Amino acid sequence: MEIKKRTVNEVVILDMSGKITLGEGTAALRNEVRNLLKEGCKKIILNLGEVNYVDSSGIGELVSAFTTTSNQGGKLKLLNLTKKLQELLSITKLLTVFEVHEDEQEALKDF
Amino acid sequence: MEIKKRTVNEVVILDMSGKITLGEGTAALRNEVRNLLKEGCKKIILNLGEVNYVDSSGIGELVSAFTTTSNQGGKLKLLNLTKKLQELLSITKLLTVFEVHEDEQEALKDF
Amino acid sequence: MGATSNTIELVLGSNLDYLGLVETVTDSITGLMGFDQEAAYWVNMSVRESSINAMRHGNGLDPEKKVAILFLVGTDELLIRITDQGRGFDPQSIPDPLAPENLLKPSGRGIFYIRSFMDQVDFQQTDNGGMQVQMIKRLVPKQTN
Amino acid sequence: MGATSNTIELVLGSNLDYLGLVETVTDSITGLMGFDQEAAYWVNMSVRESSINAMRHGNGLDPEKKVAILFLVGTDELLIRITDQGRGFDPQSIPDPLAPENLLKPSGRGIFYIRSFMDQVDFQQTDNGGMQVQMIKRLVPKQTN
Ligand SMILES: Nc1ncnc2c1ncn2[C@@H]1O[C@H](COP(=O)(O)OP(=O)(O)O)[C@@H](O)[C@H]1O
Ligand SMILES: Nc1ncnc2c1ncn2[C@@H]1O[C@H](COP(=O)(O)OP(=O)(O)O)[C@@H](O)[C@H]1O
Repeated sequence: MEIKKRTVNEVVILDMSGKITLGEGTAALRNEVRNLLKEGCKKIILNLGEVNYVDSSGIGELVSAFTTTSNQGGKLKLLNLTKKLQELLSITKLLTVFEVHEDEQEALKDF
Repeated sequence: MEIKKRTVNEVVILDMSGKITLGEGTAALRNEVRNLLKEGCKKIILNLGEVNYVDSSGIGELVSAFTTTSNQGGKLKLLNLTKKLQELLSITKLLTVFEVHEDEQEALKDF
Repeated sequence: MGATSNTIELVLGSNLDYLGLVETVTDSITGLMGFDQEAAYWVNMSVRESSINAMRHGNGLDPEKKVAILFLVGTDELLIRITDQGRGFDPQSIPDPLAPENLLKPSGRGIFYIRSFMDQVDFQQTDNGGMQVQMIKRLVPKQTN
Repeated sequence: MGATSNTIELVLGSNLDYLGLVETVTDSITGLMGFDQEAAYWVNMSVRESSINAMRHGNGLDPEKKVAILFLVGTDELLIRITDQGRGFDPQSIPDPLAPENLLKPSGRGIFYIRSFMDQVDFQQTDNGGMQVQMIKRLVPKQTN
């Protein structure tokens, strides 16, 4: 997995690509979010448009990222879900837990 | 396998790429050489620089192309052997049977 | 495919480094059988999830303990049987990932996904106590609605 | 790789359409074991040649007759055993492709290539009369000169 970091109006956008799966992918996401929170960045958008494979551990990692950020008073939103990721989140009733956007400008509002 | 045909000074050069293996690759080569001989083109160069896989059937097909052309009073030369193809021909003592070139201009001489 | 079933079996030590091989083999088989891209994706994911469970929960990632992954390639369905050398578990007893108290847990969704994406899933304990998960994906998907 | 051997077995009907799968599996295994690109190429070719022989000469391309391809993945060598359901043959009796009268024949080089590129090759007839070819490629090539 590859993660590129951008900052727009105090919001950190992580442009992720590749796989979020047990091992490398999940660890990279965890470290990235942990570091952001440590630095005090609590407004996070995960851009998942280029993530082509997520397994159950990856879904779990997205949930962890969300809850950890929320617990520290921050907000983590998801941007550009692929059809398959949407299905994975939908059938485990997580689509309503996350704030999900298809448009970056929309996602940037209301943090 | 892909075969592109060029003609330089009455010599037909077949620029081959891909695999010469049992089935598709060997059949394509056989048809191409058969058609050339039927049309009266008896000066043939097989440019094998982009051929990345040859199995024993492919080697056999190269031998057949060579003998068929020779039997009809023509000449078939090989151009740009990969290291692996060179090894395959070498250990089966075929490297001396074929006229082999690394330079197209040299190959075009003396037909 | 031939008239009779082809079988492909991998017997691997419990090492997550083998997952790449498992996925490559799975993709080759589904590709050869003519599954569409989406079905192939879910089969891949189900085999991956179940192999991870067998290696991790079943065999405790002990590299000496084996996981057998058997593919039975039929003309209109793919049957996959994944067997470990662990102590098994009762599939009825695992927490429901959709229950409100589990919704935000970081794990516990693997088997749920497998059940969702495969046409048939059965759990059985082997004579040695290990788990055997059998799953079937049909080539022509059944009409569910 | 784990301390103990991993095995991967394909049991396929005699249909040349399966060669792609056979090659994909072979490449995954040699890649995982850390063979260099050249060794992996020759292993691929040897498995391909031997599988074709088993399907064609052994089983007469009868899709009902099976070819078993077993990979035994050791820490420092790969053992491959290819078994068919044909009538076998005497490996001593096949024509020498290097003999002058055979040099320009269009076939008869497969087994010669396998012997050239693998570190050890053995032929044996099974109890059912079929052929079993066993070949070994070592990870650290032996010094031959
Ligand atoms: N092969 C197995 N052997 C023993 N226990 C298993 C096996 N597979 C699954 N389990 C049990 O079922 C639980 C749920 O598995 P799963 O739905 O895949 O989620 P997760 O692996 O994230 O916990 C596991 O936590 C484990 O307790
Ligand atoms: N599995 C097999 N069963 C029966 N005969 C075989 C088998 N493999 C090889 N042979 C015999 O050995 C001969 C030489 O095989 P090979 O060197 O691969 O060249 P080719 O396949 O081009 O003839 C074959 O022509 C065939 O007669």
